Amino acid sequence: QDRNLRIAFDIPYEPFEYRDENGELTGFEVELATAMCEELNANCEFVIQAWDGMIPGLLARKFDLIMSSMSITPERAERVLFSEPYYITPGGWFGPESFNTDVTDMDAMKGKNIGVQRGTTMDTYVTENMGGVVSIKRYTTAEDMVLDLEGQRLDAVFVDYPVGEQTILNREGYKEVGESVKLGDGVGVAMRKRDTQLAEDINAALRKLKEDGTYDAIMEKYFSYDIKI
Amino acid sequence: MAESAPLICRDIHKTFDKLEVLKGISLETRKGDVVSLIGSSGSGKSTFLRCINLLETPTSGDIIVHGDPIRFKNNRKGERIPADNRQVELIRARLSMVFQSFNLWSHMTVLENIIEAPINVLKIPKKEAIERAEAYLNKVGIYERKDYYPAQMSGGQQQRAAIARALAMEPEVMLFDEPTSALDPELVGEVLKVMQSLAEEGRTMIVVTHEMAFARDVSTQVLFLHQGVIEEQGSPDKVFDHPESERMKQFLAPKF
Amino acid sequence: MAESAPLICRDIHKTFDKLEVLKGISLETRKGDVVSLIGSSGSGKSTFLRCINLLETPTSGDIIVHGDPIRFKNNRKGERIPADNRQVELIRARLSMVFQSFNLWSHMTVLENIIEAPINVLKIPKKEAIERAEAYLNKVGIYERKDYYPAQMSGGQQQRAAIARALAMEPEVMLFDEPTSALDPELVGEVLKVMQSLAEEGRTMIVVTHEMAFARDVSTQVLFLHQGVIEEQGSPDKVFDHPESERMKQFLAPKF
Amino acid sequence: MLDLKGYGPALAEGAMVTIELAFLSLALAVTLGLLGASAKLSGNRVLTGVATAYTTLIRGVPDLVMMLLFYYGGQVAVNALSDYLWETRQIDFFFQFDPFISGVVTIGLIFGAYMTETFRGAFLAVDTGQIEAAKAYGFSRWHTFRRVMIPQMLRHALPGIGNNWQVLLKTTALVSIIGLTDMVRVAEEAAKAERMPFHFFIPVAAVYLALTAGSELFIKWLDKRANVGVVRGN
Amino acid sequence: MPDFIAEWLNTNDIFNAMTMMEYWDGMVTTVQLVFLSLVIGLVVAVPLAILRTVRNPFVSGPIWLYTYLFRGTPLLIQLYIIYYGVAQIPGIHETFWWTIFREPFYPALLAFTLNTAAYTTEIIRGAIVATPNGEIEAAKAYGMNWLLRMRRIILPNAARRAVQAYSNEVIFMLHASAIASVVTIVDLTGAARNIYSRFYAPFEAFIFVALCYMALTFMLVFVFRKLENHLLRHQRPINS
Ligand SMILES: Nc1ncnc2c1ncn2[C@@H]1O[C@H](COP(=O)(O)OP(=O)(O)OP(=O)(O)O)[C@@H](O)[C@H]1O
Ligand SMILES: Nc1ncnc2c1ncn2[C@@H]1O[C@H](COP(=O)(O)OP(=O)(O)OP(=O)(O)O)[C@@H](O)[C@H]1O
Ligand SMILES: NC(=[NH2+])NCCC[C@H](N)C(=O)O
Ligand SMILES: [Mg+2]
Ligand SMILES: [Mg+2]
Repeated sequence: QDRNLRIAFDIPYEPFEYRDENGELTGFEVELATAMCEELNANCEFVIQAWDGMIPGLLARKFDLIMSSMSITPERAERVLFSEPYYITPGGWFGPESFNTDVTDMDAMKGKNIGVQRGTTMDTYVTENMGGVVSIKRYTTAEDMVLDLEGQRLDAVFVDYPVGEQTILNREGYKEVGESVKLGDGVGVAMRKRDTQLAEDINAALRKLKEDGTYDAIMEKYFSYDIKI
Repeated sequence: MAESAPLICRDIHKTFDKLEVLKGISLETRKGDVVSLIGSSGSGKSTFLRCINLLETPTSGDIIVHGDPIRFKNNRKGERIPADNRQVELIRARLSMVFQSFNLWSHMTVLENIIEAPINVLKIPKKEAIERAEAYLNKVGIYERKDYYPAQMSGGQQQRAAIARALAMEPEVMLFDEPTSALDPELVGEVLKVMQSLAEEGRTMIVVTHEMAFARDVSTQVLFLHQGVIEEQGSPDKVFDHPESERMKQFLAPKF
Repeated sequence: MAESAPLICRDIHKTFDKLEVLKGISLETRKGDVVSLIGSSGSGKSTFLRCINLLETPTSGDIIVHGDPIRFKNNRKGERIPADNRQVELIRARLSMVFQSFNLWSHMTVLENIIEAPINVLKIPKKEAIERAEAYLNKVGIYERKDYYPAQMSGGQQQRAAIARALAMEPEVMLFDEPTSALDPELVGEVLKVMQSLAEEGRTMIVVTHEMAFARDVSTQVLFLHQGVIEEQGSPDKVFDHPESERMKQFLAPKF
Repeated sequence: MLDLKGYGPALAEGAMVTIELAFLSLALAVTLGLLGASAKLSGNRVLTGVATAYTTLIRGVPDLVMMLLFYYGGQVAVNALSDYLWETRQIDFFFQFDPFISGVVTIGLIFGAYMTETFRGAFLAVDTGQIEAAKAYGFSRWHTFRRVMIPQMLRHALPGIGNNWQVLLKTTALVSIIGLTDMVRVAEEAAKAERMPFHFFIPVAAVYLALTAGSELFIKWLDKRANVGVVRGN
Repeated sequence: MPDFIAEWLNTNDIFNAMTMMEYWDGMVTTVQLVFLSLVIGLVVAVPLAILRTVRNPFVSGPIWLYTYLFRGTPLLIQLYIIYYGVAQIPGIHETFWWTIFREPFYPALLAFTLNTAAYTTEIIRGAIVATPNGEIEAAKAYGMNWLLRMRRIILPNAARRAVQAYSNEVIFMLHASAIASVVTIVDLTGAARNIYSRFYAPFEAFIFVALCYMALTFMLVFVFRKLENHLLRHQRPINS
């Protein structure tokens, strides 16, 4: 059968979805999505959508699936339907070498500028746990945030671990500055509530990819550790 | 005689808001009449002229153009308005007005100004309209200015262009509102001469003027308005040399 | 006599670009003189008046105000300019100009217009300036309008306010540029009467005018300008009744 | 030479998007402006009310908020309507707010409101004498409108249209925020990827300057043409 | 329809005490940002406008260039360049300036101020140039020097002509301030974006800020109408 699917990504979110030097859309999730579409026998179109408009955009039917590292949380599950999770990573703390504060010590953290991507689970976590303490800077894209970390406007950022690892740690002078935190129950494909049939098909496809080695092959291209769930 | 009268006004009243500006003005013209309207500022001269071609609607009274009475009706608010716009447009085409401030259309050249209404209102072929326009431009002596824009000409030239525009409608009656008061003294003479020659051709004209010399020498009838009422009316000899009303005598007394 | 002459102009020339507008105008006034400048449009009357108070700089010639000659120098471009701005400001304060188009300051009330220069230029205390202003407002008959803004008054009232503003400087000489030509005929008389009364008080005035009646009846000296040259000069009787120049005769010939 | 790190073509494409967006929005804005001005001057109470509500609402809300509201909120509204129609009458009605169309419509709507005021002012600025002269020669209303009002109004409107256009051109930069890949968006991505903000924003600023300078010349030329026969005092 | 509204009011979780606080803080930030940039911009613009009318091209030229650059490019780009640009100035992190420009508020304030000052300069210049020549000549004819003419005649006269255009500029600035949210400032729009991404409710969040902005706009319009009435009283006909 011929299924048309529009899949949304928020870029850049290296290594999950970003543009390579040639401007091609690539990354772990992009490749996984491509494989999944093949499996589903669907015509897929990739749509770029800013993170803060993801769920509204899905509900507004601007696209049909979100495969942009969206962690499964109860609040989101009220609005959208998730597939089974296809990877899991924690949120990680990153900052300059000179940052020597314990991120769990609220007194020490007082007044620090902490960057998060607006509307992510990291945002929710920091807002809930450190709300009145640190000064939270919310960014539309993860890139903006890294730029401000470099520009020394931020003391530390809290971001999906692999993203921090690949965009911050690979630069001079930065390090992990705190224990990673598990947020959500892994990352799943998000779709509209009514698309239950689609969800079943996607689950089947993902399961297949995980079993036949396709998933692992893609994962190894981007990660040196296991994120499979 | 009434049959061929180019313009008859009967008991025209005009009220703005509460203010009664015209309190019953009547006027009957014969072909070739030159009527001078004189009177002090605010006496209602312009308003009367504007009523004649319906730029203002008279509150009451009749206007009859060549035997054709203008029809009025009341609108929902109870104001009197012309009953038939088409009729008004036709009547206006027969009563050409020359404005004090000329009101030439500033985005058109002199020639374009003159042919606009003949072509689009009288539906005369363009070629003929141009010929006619050129003839009248010659008559008022500004033929060589025909491709100028109004703003590129002096006041006197503009005034003459405005007269040519009115003439090109070959109207039954020409209305002039202070045709010389916006001109500098040098130019007044020129324009008055053009008007005198029109009078000599037997054109019917109604002229609001402050030029007593003109009123006396050229007109066949003089109306002196004061506070919306005709205070004195008749031949220039009578009005100027044997005025009856106190007002008129005062008006004629030297100012300085 | 030369000692107390309020204003002497000697051989004033003025050239705009290539065009020589004034070709050597001289004028000597005594206290109480009323000089009428007449002449056709473009003859250079306004330019001469503007040269006197240096709104235009004469290309050559001298201006002496109450024995005090204005100093000039050449700027880098070789144009003649006043040597001392301070002197020009002082001179201007002694020669009040009344403009044809009034040029009242539109953001000030009449009273504010009148006290502005006395307070800020002559450095008179505010209280005194107000008293003085009110006296002159009374004189020109618009005292009750003192708190109006210019735009709220008629042309004649504005003109009288402009005269009061000039008077309040208690200038040695008053310069008038066609003080009545922007007014409607009714108002001309009023303004001319105010000027006549100033003349009777013995004020020195230089008046560009088209009102021959005024020039003849009020002035002590008449200058007839034609194409930048004085064609006729002298007492009104001489100029009007026994003109020598052809031009002057033609100018006086009736227009219509 | 200026090295755009391979982003040259993308920037050029972005510039095209900017220009297309600007022209389409302008066309919409002028149309709305003429309609709005006519409505306001019509003397009809309903029309005047609608036009006034339109201009007041638009002028009260920032462009960015309008854009976000329209792009996301508008879609939600369409969806709600769509669902409602489907559930109650089985009518299948739906359309997508594409970012480009949203951009054009929002910018067009916003500037339509400003154009309304421009045109209204311009119509009012036409000297009543000019209109009276037309009446006095027996012109019909339509003829007066077409031959006298419009050409004279344009004169007064042109400077205002020019201003609005210049502002509109710069407002298009906001569409990058609703995810349209205009010039600014490309520069933004490039700047972040290469971590060189000046490097990409300055050329983009230069393009805007060139566009505004070019349009200024064009507007001057138009203005000159529209004002044939007008002698300006100084 | 009423059912729909009632239901929506009950089920909405977007308008609660906490979000209201966020909106309020956002509003305060917006007002501060706009107010400060306008005041500073105006203070800078008056002398610039006067100098811009000076005939010497070495004086007026640079000012022309400044207004041309800042009026010719989008504020968004100016904001980006200033916000990201200052962080790139080598060594700035060690200076006192960094304590200021580290906070996004100040780069934004700088960008807004430079922008509005450019527009205001041109507005005031236009008004100065439009002063009726006759009124200036009258001032000269009464012996006023340049400074006195500028202070007593030209500027007060120009102010009246500029209010209309300036009130528009103020409203534009209020609107333009919405882009502050792209550099992490939580102004009104920033608050709306935070809340909307938290509750996935674009409609409610944006309608609500739209209303807030509208209220601010109307307040400004009201204030300027009063001001205009006061300044333009000299044009009012006397009604007696
Ligand atoms: N549209 C109007 N609304 C209200 N009052 C008006 C209107 N037009 C004229 N008037 C009043 O009607 C009166 C007569 O005005 P009109 O213009 O007819 O006088 P006029 O005799 O032409 O004077 P002038 O010689 O000054 O032109 C004046 O008092 C004027 O204020
Ligand atoms: N600033 C100027 N630049 C060039 N030519 C000028 C300037 N001012 C006046 N002229 C010319 O100088 C001549 C004399 O002008 P002026 O205004 O003095 O005449 P006038 O006698 O006052 O005329 P009117 O009675 O029309 O006011 C005219 O030809 C005019 O065109
Ligand atoms: N493409 C992205 N920007 N993804 C952000 C995801 C962040 C986080 N995993 C979340 O679900 O909230
Ligand atoms: Mg009149
Ligand atoms: Mg003159």
